[in-house]
Amino acid sequence: MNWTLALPELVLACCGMAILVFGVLRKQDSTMLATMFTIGAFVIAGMLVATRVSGFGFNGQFVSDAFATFNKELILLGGALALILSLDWNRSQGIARFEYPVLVLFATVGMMIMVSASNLMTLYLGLELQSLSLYVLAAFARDNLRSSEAGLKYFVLSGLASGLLLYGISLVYGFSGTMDFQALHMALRTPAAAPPGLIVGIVFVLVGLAFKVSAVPFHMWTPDVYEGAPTPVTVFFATGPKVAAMALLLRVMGTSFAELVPAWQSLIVLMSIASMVLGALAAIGQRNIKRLMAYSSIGHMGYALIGLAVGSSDGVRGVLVYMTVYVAMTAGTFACIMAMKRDGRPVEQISDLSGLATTDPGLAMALTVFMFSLAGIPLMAGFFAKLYIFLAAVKGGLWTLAVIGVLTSVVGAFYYIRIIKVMYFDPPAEAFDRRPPALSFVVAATGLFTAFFFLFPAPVVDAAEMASRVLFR
Amino acid sequence: MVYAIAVFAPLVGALISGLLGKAIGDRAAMGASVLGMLIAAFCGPYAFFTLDEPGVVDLGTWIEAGKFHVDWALRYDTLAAAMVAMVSFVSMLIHVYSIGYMAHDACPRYRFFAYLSLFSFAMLMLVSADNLAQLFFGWEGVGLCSYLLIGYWYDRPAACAAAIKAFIVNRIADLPFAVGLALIFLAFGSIEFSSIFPDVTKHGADTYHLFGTNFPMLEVIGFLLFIGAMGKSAQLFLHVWLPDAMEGPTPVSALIHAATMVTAGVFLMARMSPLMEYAPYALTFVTFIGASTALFAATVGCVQNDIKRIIAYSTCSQLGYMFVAAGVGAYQASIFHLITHAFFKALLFLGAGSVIHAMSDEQDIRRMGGLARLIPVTCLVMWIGNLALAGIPPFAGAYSKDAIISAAYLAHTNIGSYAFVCTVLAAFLTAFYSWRLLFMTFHGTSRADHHTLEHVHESPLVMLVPLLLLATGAFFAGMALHGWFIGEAQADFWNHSIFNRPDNTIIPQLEHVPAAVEYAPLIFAAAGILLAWIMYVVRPDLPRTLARHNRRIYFFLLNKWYFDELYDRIFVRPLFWLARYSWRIGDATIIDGVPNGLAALAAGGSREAVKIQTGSLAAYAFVMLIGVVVLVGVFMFFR
Amino acid sequence: MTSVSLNHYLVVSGILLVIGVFGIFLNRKNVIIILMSIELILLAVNLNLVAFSAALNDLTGQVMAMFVLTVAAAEAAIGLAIVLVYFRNRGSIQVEDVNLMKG
Amino acid sequence: MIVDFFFYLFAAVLLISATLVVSSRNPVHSVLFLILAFFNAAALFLIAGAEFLAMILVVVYVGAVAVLFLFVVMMLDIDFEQLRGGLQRYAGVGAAVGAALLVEFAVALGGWKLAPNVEQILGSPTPSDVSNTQALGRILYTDYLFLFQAAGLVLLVAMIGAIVLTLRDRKTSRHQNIGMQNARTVAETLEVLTISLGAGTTASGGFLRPKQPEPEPEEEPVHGHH
Amino acid sequence: MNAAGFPILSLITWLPLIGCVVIMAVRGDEATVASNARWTALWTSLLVLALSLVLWVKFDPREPGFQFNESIAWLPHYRIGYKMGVDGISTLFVLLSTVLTPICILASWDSIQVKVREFMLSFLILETMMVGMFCATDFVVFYMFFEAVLIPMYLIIGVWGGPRRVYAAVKFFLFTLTGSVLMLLALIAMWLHAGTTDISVLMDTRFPVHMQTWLFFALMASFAVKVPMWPVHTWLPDAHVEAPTAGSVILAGVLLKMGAYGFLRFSVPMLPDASQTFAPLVFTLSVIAVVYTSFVALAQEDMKKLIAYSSVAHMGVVTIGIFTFNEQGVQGALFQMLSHGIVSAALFLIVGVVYDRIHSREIVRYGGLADRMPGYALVFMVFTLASVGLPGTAGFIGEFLVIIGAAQINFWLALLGGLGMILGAAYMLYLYRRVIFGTITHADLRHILDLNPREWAVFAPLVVLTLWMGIYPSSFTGFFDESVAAMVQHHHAAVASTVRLAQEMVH
Repeated sequence: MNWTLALPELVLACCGMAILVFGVLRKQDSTMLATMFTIGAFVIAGMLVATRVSGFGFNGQFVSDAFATFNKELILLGGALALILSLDWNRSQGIARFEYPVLVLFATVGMMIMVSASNLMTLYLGLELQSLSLYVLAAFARDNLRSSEAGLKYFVLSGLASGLLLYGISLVYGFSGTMDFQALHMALRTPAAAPPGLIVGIVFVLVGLAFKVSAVPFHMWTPDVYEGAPTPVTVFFATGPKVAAMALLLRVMGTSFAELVPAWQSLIVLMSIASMVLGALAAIGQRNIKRLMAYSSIGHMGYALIGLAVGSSDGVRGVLVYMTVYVAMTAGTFACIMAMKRDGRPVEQISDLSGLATTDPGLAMALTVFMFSLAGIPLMAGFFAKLYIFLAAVKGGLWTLAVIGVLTSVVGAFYYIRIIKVMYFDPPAEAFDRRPPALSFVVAATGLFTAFFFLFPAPVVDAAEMASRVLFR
Repeated sequence: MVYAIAVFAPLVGALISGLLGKAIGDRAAMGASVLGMLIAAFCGPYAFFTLDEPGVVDLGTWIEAGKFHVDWALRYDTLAAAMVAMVSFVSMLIHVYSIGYMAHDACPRYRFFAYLSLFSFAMLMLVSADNLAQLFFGWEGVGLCSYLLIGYWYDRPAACAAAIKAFIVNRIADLPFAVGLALIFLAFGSIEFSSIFPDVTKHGADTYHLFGTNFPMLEVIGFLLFIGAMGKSAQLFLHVWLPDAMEGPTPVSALIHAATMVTAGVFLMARMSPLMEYAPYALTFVTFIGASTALFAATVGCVQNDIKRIIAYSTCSQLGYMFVAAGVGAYQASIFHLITHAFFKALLFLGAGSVIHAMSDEQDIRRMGGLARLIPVTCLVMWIGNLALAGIPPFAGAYSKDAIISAAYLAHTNIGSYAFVCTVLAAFLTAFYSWRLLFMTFHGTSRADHHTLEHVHESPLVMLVPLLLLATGAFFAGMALHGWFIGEAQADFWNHSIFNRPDNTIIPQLEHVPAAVEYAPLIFAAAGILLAWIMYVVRPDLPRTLARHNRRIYFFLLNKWYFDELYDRIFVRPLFWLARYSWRIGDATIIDGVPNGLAALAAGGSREAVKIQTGSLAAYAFVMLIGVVVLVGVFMFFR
Repeated sequence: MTSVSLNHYLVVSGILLVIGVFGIFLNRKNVIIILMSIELILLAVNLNLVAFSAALNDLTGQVMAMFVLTVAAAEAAIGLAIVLVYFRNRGSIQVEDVNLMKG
Repeated sequence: MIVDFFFYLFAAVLLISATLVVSSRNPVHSVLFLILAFFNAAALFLIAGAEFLAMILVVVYVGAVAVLFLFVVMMLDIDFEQLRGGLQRYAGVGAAVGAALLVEFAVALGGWKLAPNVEQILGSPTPSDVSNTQALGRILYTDYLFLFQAAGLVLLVAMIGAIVLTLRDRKTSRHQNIGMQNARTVAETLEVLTISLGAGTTASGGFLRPKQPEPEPEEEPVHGHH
Repeated sequence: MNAAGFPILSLITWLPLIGCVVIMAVRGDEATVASNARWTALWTSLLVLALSLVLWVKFDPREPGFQFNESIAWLPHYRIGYKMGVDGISTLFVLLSTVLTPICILASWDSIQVKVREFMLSFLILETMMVGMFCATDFVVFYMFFEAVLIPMYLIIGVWGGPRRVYAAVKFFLFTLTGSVLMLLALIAMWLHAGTTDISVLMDTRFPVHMQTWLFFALMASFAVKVPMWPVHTWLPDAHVEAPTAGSVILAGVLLKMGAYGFLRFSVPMLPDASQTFAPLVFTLSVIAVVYTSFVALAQEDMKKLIAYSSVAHMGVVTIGIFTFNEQGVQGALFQMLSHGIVSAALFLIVGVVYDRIHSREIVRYGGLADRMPGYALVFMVFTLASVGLPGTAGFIGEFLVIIGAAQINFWLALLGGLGMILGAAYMLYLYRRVIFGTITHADLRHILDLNPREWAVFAPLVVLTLWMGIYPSSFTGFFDESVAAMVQHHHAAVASTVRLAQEMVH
């Protein structure tokens, strides 16, 4: 029982509790310090993650491997970015409380447990740890009706989804006799023998996870929650949990059910197509930029799902690269959105960006980079993300998906360039408030990454390659 | 090289006067241009008279694409040299004349002279070309210059329209010409004369698939080349630009009609004689078109009232003659007529210009009359010109025209007979309208108003000298040259620059035609003159009566057989209509409709897609449930 | 287990699940009912797990059921807290009122 | 047989009460039916041999969760009369979908049989020599230690969440915020109006300015600098 | 290492970005920034031009393959490298891009008054993308540049364009994007099949015939939009009309060439069988393009739109030439591309001149300009004639060679493809007449000024090039003679081997 495999999670959880105690005991407002400590904890955890060796721990309930490492680093990165962005925002919106970083921290722990899960139980507990934190975070601006409505919606639908997931887990358990991924993999060596009950169970598990990655038709919560939740929380929603859920999906499908690829492939294909199409279409009419980003994320998850649908380590590699790039550009985009403030009040309409190129060229340029990247225009990182996905799809012979993918990306490009149009072509509106340096930092960092990814794609791709070899063996 | 200087001197003149004209002033520009032409006019004939062996002046590579190779090269053989000599000489005279004629023009004149010199250069390039591409260069070059010159008075809408018309009608003919070139390349692997001509017999049996059957390759090429020639030489169906081209200043008309441009087609036929000789059907077609044009243009010429238009139609008609000659294989005769025609047609136009000049830009002969006493020199040269035109011996036209009519007779084919009849009738009409013009302009009583008459004066010397020189040419050219061009010495003279099939002995036979045939043109011409004398001198009221009684025919002729109207109805208007509809309906509605429709579809899809996003929790849950049911169903039943 | 086979349990839990799911999206009353529906769903799951555990002669299912119970309790707590917050802001917990954001 | 009877009894009561949970008009009744459902479920657990879970269900659920529900329902002070009954518009479609789901379940779950070679892959085979509770206890703190701790974290988060969402400082307690005091400027606190004589009052309809809507009670002492 | 002794292609490609950095670095008030941006952009582009002339001098025309090769490992796992190189086909396009960029910058000296810095940045970035695209010898690198061109162009049209610029910019963007994403799929498929994206390797890879078919259509989707071929041409008039002058110039001068270049670089050599099979389709579309768009051009009331439609017609000639698969046709197509790059660019500049003065592109707003602007009329005439394809100008050579090439395929192809000669003359002279000839009817035209020295500086090189290309074209065809010969030979060999294979299968 090699418990040191889970050292990052343990350390992080302990840090979380320590910060909690610190926050409770300190008389003054300790948000700032708590946030700093949390980021520090993330850094430590990140370093610990990097040093972990591969192996199974806790009776095979927990696994540490390259895949987990990759995703954990990504999750920690997303969490850290979200926290950095939250600082000034929360203070200015009057929701700065030390519980915020703590909840983010515990959610991160949950996500890390998710990606390291090697057992349906671990999966479930990690998922719930993450979800419960997210419920609270979504409703964190508790005096804000939108925020609380977002929390409520997320809670109810997520509850339903985890109910379905659990039901699926129970069926899988019942029909196979185990909850262990490796054991499931062994048991399902002969796909034809899989009883229908097990199949239904898999579908339910899939549904539960698809909800988390907001794949159509389980995406319904996404726009409302993105819009309603406080923006730093939306950033967090859009980064870490997406990565974790996608990783989990990959892990489950790539180990336990790896032999059943032909069986579940069509489901993923369906969801992927539906996500891409809906993500492309529904965003066109949006006026609220956060909502638009929600639909955009639905579409992007559709692309990422293509990689899963391929059902090979190529696909997994594509997904991992995609998620990495996605985290960077989404965080960057939201950082730009958070800069949209007038008189301390956040504005969220796309039309508020009008003429940004005149009033704030730097921000406009950064947002342009992100938009082109989200649209998948070359030289931007987003192009490479799509490239690897389509590479896998073509290699796997999923032509329909590939063609629909590229066509929806054109439709998607329409609304991304509409934002650029608003910024560059429309007459300037009133300038935004001066942005805090932390925000500029995040924008610059993610912007540079997105714009110049093309120079050095190899490290990320190689890491993804290594991580992807774990699955679909 | 004298020869090269003759070709390029006008270009230098054109560039100096055109590009630097504004800087160095009108007079200097004019001087440069005329000087260039003078040099050319000296070198051109000099090169012609000192020519002994044909050869090529290679100036460098032009186009190179794989096997396709074209050089900038000047070919000098008798045909080219004769043309160079004629073009440079006549053109020089026109330049000199223009100094006087354009003296009162409001626009800066350097532009005019630049165009004029450029025109000459293009024509010289055309005739001295060593390959078809360079010929095409000159070919298009004269087209361009005619466009520029016809539209010289750009503020006149009619001039602009005429210019465009000239260019486009030419272009319509040039396209088949270009395709013909392409086919020559396809067949011969080259478009250089020196490579084509020796190989013609080798490709006699080649066929080309077209319209579902196989045609002899050479025939197809011959037809295509001739269509090109038709456009440039204003033959029937493609002649419509020529009369309108009168919108340009008169020296331009002289240049277009005498030395350059319209003769290019005839020259092409002569130049391509080695090939045309093996395309008998194409030649038949050439004869047919030539003969028809000769007659057609003559009929129209009879009723026109614009002095320049009459002469223009006569050009058209005379070109028909030349094509008849080419069509029956007497290329030598056609070139001979080309040269003599150059003299008397230039003379006629410049003379007409002198008249117009004297009449303060009046061009309608119905408002002239009795000018003989006021401008005697002009009257004299016009008489000479018309005598030459009508083919009255010993004037130049007589020799060449008779040769053509005889050649048509000697062809002894159906089409030859047709051509013979047409040309003889045309000779009659030619004489008629020529003297109609003379009588109405110079004789009888004046019908002009006093104001104009008061200003009538003889042209300045700078205009008269060229007239007199040309008159000399129109008088003597036939006599002087016919020995070389079509007489016994012709074989040596041409020195294989014109090719006749071994079985084609039409030129040697010219000396031996029946007397009836030999005198027919003269008799008919005399009859024409007589008729004109009766109608316009003896009984001046007759024409009006005739016109009134035969209204339909009169208007038919006056309106040039309604060609313009017809073309307008069946080509121009439908095409413009098509253009508008292609744009409004085709592009803006149908083709653009697809992407716009898709965009609308996407927008509509977007509206529909967000409709399920009602904000209601229950709906969200319901959608999820449906998703579950569907996925389970898909998984269970389609796995 | 005697004559009460696993299938009996599965049928009961299946129906319970469907009732729970329907409770979520068919009722127009208040949000708390939805929370209770979620509890019903989790109950159905637990029933399943326990039944499978018995059938397989394996304790894993029961351990899992315990965790599910734990999480369900936690969810109930947070859910109620959120409902409370929502009620404070909106003054109502009618399901149909929860539609501020849409489109 | 007796087991059969009780199974059917409890199952029937469970399903009926579950139905009533979602359909009864009064939420208080719903909660009570929920409690009933839990009891019956606990009984079913017992029949399946899961004694410990059955006890937990009763103690934790009935004792804590359900009561919490009841508590909140009561606390929210809802006007029950206003609560609309009935079903959503798409009840019919919903029923069809539900039926489809049930059919799918029936098809899928009908043919359960023990997976082959299941003995080798069972995670924690039920020991035959100890009681259910003891068996669970043995493995819960050993084999499942990690998950047990994770479950603890879940509960911790739930606690934090509940507190962070609902706990409010009492209005009466006013902390001093030195930073805010220092940051206050005159412009933020004082509004200087230049009003010509009588103009302001007549424009606002009388002597007094029109009644401003009561400002939201300031619950959060920390507000951003505008 | 390459003939220049240093990585010249990369330098040419990326140097403009250094100019960008310089421009970005300048701080100050608006006027300073604007003036600095203009000068920096001009000097940068001139420097790039000078460097590219080195290419012109050092290029060895006898060598048909790629020269000045550079290669850096980029994604070694996928055997994608940053590979640059030029052959006879691409060298001149690099030069075309580097020549047109300074001209464009000069042309927008005064006409761009807002956001000058951003404009110059866009242009320099655009130059990088264009040059990079023509230099790339790796398909992925090519694709990236190919599509990235969209970004600066979208902004140029959208920010500095006319009243309907948004519609035009978005249309431009989406049309071209739709095409190129399909190419992306084809690229990936080729990549997987060949195991590499090196263009020279791909050229020697034989793709199965059935695969070629759809690869061909996928590639065509992209290139046809860029060219643009009928009926996917409608973005072009809109984009041209709304784009600022310099934008139109680059659009017509270089961007349209990218599609035809793609056909030459990818479709024809890599998919010989499919190209052969579908050549009639391309011919049909091209002939329709030539005839139809010429007609549409005839009906235009907007100068830029007219020239835009004429571009479509001219590019139709190009596509005919490419698919004749003989040296005359392909060389003609290449030459036509180059000449069209110069001539149509110049024509847009011509329109820009009067637009800057009168702010209208309506043809009816003009007339009689010859009177006041003789220099302008002269320059306009030169380019009108070149556009019409008059011998002695650049426009003739290409069209003539294509006709010669086409005649080797089919009589009607040559004849109908050559119809542009007639119709082109019609619409161009009609335009010229309405704008330049006639009498001045609009009062404001009476005081219109002739070309100023800066404008002369813009037009002079173009006039020289136009005439040079017309009179001594072999100095240009010499560059691609060998490459085209090799390509044609390669194509015929490939098709022949397929036929042989098929026959062997039958027997």
